[in-house]
Amino acid sequence: MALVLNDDEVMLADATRGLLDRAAPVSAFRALRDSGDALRYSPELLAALAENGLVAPNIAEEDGGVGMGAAAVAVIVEQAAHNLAAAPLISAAMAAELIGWLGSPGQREALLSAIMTGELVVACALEEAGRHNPAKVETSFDNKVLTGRKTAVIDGVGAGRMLVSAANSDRVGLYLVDPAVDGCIVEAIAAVDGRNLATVRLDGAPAEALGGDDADEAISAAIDLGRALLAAELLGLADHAFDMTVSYLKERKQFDRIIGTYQALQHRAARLYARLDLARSVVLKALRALDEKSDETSLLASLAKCVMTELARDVLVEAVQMHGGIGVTDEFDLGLYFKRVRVSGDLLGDDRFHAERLAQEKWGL
Amino acid sequence: MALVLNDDEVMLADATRGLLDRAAPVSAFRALRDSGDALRYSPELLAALAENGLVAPNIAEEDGGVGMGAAAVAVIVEQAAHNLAAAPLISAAMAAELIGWLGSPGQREALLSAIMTGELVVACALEEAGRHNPAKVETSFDNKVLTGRKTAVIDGVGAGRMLVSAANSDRVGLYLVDPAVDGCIVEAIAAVDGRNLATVRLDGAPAEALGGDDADEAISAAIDLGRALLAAELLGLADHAFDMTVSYLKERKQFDRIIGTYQALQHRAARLYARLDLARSVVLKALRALDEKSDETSLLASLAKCVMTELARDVLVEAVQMHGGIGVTDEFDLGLYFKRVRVSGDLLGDDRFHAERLAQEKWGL
Amino acid sequence: MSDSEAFRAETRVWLEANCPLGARNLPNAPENSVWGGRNPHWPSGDQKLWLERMAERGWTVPEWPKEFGGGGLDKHEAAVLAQEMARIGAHSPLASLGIWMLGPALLEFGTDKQKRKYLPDIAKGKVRWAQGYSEPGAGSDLAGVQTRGELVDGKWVVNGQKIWTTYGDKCDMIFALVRTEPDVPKHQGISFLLLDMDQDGITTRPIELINGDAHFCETFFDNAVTDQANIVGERGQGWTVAKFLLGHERAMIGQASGAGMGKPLEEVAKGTLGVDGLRAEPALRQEIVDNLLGSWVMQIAMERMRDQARAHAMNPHTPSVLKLTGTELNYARTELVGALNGIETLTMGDGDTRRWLSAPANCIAGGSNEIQLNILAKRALELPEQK
Amino acid sequence: MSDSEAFRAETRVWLEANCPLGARNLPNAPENSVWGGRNPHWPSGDQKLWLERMAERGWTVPEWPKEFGGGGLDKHEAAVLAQEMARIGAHSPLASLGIWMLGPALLEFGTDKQKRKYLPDIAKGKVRWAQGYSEPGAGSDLAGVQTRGELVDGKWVVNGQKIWTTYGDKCDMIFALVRTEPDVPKHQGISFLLLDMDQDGITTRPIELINGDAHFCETFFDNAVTDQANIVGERGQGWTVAKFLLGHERAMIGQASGAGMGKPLEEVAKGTLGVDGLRAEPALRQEIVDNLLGSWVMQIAMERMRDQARAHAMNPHTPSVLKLTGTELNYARTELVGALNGIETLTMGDGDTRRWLSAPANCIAGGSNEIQLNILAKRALELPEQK
Repeated sequence: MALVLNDDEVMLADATRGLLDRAAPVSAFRALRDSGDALRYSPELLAALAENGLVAPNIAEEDGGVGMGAAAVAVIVEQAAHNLAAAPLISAAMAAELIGWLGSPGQREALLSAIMTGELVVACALEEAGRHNPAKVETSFDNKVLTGRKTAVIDGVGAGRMLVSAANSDRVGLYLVDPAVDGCIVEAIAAVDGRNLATVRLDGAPAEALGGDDADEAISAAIDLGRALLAAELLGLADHAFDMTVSYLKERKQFDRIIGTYQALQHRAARLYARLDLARSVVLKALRALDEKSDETSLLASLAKCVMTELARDVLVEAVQMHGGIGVTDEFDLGLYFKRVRVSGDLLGDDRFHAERLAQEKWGL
Repeated sequence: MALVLNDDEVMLADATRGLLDRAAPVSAFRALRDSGDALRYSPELLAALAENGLVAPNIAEEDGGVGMGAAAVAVIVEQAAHNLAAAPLISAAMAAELIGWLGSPGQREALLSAIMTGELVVACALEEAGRHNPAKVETSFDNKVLTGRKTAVIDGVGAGRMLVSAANSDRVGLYLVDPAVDGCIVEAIAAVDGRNLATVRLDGAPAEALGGDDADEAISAAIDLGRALLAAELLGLADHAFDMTVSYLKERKQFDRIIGTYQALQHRAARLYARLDLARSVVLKALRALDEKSDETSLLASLAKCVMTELARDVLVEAVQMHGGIGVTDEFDLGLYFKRVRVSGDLLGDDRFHAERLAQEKWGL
Repeated sequence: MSDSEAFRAETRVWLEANCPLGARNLPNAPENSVWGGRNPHWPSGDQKLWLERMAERGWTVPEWPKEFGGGGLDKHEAAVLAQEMARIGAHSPLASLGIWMLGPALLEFGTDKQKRKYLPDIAKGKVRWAQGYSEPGAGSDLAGVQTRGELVDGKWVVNGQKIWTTYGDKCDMIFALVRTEPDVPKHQGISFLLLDMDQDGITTRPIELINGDAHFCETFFDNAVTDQANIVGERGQGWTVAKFLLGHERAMIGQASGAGMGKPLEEVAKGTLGVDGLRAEPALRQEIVDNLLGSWVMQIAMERMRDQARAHAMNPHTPSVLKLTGTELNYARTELVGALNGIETLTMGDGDTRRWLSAPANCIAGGSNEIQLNILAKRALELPEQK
Repeated sequence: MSDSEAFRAETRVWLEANCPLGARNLPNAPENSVWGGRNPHWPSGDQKLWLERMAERGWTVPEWPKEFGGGGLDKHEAAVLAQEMARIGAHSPLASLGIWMLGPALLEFGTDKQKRKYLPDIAKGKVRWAQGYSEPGAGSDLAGVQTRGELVDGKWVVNGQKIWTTYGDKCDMIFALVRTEPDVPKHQGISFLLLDMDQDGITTRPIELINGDAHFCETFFDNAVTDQANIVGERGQGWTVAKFLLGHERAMIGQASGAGMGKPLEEVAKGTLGVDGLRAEPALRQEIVDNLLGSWVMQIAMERMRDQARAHAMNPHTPSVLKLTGTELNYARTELVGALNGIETLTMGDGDTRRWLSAPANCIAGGSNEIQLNILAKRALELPEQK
């Protein structure tokens, strides 16, 4: 498909934006954060999104879903990022991908529609290293129980089910666990950005397999999807912070001049604009590749995550710098984006991780 | 010693500058380049410099020299860089270092005063890889003859003698060869910057040893000296190009405005000024370390070469860009500096080489 | 079989039969370019034949109307043709500022008479055109045109000087910005004139560049003349035509720089240091990886630009973005190639070294990168200017 | 034994005997700072004792004259003292804007009476001073002071608002820029006043920052008063004093940022990924190496600055260079530490994370880095300003 949003996607973006502007302004996220609520997302918002078909629209039609693709999910995630909307969207899409790929008819029926309606949050516990390293799977599945420790589990706190990658002999499988069982301890990581993130200790937790004992391909696909969605999230965050900054440059006066007239700031802003323009192509390219199941999908997802992590970081550093003192105060919203960009950037591999992956796998260096 | 030029050094710089402005303006270098002269430096200029004690002033007093240190040589080299003065100064200082360290009394007597008077040019043939790699010594010394190929030999064309590093069993020694002998073929590398640079093919060339068969330490010291001197050369080149650029910014008009009033250009120039200010400390620190025989000398020489290679490259790219079209024409002098900076930067290791050396040897990474 | 499939099949057959082997798989290097003109230089007989055959079909300019020497193809067919040419490694039959610059301007702003007179010769490579925009000392201030044109007895009489005229000494005609109305604000007094260079009133002097090339010239106008009819657009409206062309030029430089010349960087790295040697130099390797990342991004952005053009949804600022990014990436790439090749190739005789020395000019030409940043700040971000 | 050697020996003995173990080898962290003041908070009894003993000798401010509570040491002795303190890991006895900022200003511009009145209490840590420079909305335009001071019956009556008052809610007194001559050009109408904060006319409100700290305050002046004599320098000459202090502040921020806080970056790398783990991530490793290179350069530049100061050959622009470079390097370092530590430490409770979130403020405070670039362009390069 062309690297241009089609009419359906544009409509989806507008509809999502409309809903979120009503139901989830940034002030709602701030209030939730300040409340100290453990869930860190809003069940009401999740329900509202689900009602509009905006949760895991990648669930296939034969599973009762909307059957849209990664690009559609990304449109929603990108809009949610603008508002810092507190809803478990990425975890839902990744879980849907895994269950759709590996689940038995019974598992698909039990889980997918509940995800889609927002009744059930299923978190994906695929990481074991504080710094992303998908090769590390030391958690084991043996005698029908899981033993190990998972980390950086998105929306892990309060999740109804978890999908855990684990080694079974020398293969990696995916296992469904109910966090309420004995032997599964979920602890919140109090992430700076107010996101729901958890570690999971598995100490003989009973679990059932999803699919056979070789889930590598499905897990990789889910990670590719997650990376592309996080890239879309970062694009939304960076766009938002950049727009705030450009507006500020047009308003703020220093030394009796609108600071946007200072050419040094103009050129720095223009360079960010240029990078955002380029990055937008890359994110869309990765999403189209996912939906078309191109051979380069995984590398393109890495490219998107790589480019957006670095760019969003640079945009936010520049945004804070150009705002001056107000930019580092907590009461100003920019800091919320600054923190969110950091965590989204680190999840599923930062720019450094992906640059090296591409060096080896794309260019053979 | 303090990281401030002392009075003697300031006087030396002034005297050198005075001599060079009379005897070796940039136009003299340009004329020499255009003449296609194979030597690529001016014997008259060399004689004039020698007459003023400016060639290899690092030769010890007991060897009949001036007994000044690396810092003094660097002061001269830096001034020569401003004018692109065509004289074999770095090769002379490196050769003096090697001969002073390893030479027998007879060798010292035969060679050092001739270097100092400019009668004899001794080139150091220490490299074998097109991209700097001091570990590569495949040239062998066996049965009193040398066999192998050396490259990037500074002032190798027309040199009266050469100092060649070569493996003797499993050790590395230094050997003196007369390029006029059979079995020694010197070929010019037509380096873009008009510098005298050569490859040397050794095909059973008779040679005599300098010192024993373990010259590693002396060779390392000479390379450290060479790196620090090249850093000083790069500093002179970068300073000169930067000053040209700042002057141009104050003169040139575009859109009815002096372009130096454009804040984007001001900030870019200010950043270069800041980096030049910092780099000046680093170059001087390396030179002081050489003269004080500090334990960190070799690492500091790498730091100086690393910082100056990157900075001089950036200064010249910015200088050309800020000059616009005129900056890429051959008749304008800036291009001469652009090319010289490239070759000086690559000789004895560019920034990338030294950054990695420091990563491993300074920080253990 | 759809129309498109039929067109592809037919094109494939024709190309196989008509593209001589000597016009295939040639390195993308200056010595292999065919520029045509009144005194053409042919790199090879095969390339001459190839131009003649392509020109015959109008395929040197596939999307121009047939009546003006073009192929009359639609965008989709043109894309198929490009793909099929790439498939067999067919070299571009004709390099031409007439095709890239003047042609689009004439199609947009020219009179029917002008189109008939000039476009077919451009398409066939019979006349080689130069561009006369920049003037000495004017630099980025393109609209500060000082070259004067006066209408005397039905002819334009032109006096002044242009600079950076690409291959000015080898061209037959020149399109030039000339100040014809001296008394109005500077953007409103410029006309876009066409002049024959084969006259005493026009002389050229090559400028030697730091890369050793002398492709650019100074061009002097000393009572040069051209017929009153040889004006494109209205009198005093030349800046409109110029701006239109600058957009084209920008996108061209960006894309050309982005696509790069010579071997792909990763191949150079493997062929010089090798994978293990490169891993022993992580700082160099990282710069190479960053450059490859940037080039891949550029390539995807160009793909999107083509898709947007097809969907009539171009971001009008993308050409500036590509120009800025492509030229900077290209410079970095040429510098890295030099670092990989090592010091023995840092000579004027080395193609990679010459490419490195040519690269800075791309950051300056076609609207310097500072001008692109100004354009983005003003037009894309709508940041205010200081009063 | 030279005088210098004797001084070193004597100092070493005294420090060994008098620096309590609880004041040695403390991490360089906010919770270990002693700020003194009228209501002091003591991190430990040992640190209280340490301050008292150092203050007794005048060694909290070793180079100030003895008559004002200083140690009366010359530069060389002060350097020896610093080296000997570093040798045993002695913590700085007193953190104080009085020492760093107001003291130097009083020594340069104060009357003898002011020096006697204020300096000894600063040296002993008895009075804690705040700085009242910035105002809401003024940002970089420090001279755009709106806070007004009027002389009424022998007292200055001050009204207005300051912002970014470091620890404003914990300080006893404040030195503030106040507009006392409203009708002259902006740089000429400012006075430098000293006010007691323990009065109804002054209130403070902490500002919470993105790193969770609330060290900075807004400070409100509502008919706050101070004696007519509490002006430093002439009336209307406060900008001269302020500029003098800005130089100090700049160098301080640059050096503090350059020196960094927490564990050295290479140690963090070895302690987290380890050498092999880091080599498997060359892009991250390269950024770390670049940062280490930059820090080493900064360290050498600071050494040179000290040498230049001793030789009375300071480059007056170096403080701006260090401020600019040090704060940017520091930000990059804190970001890299976070990347190494991994996602589980990206919490407000983590010291490294808080340092990362504090780092952007250093690029803004003390004259933003843009202001430093403006200063370098104008003063070091003498580039013209647009008319």
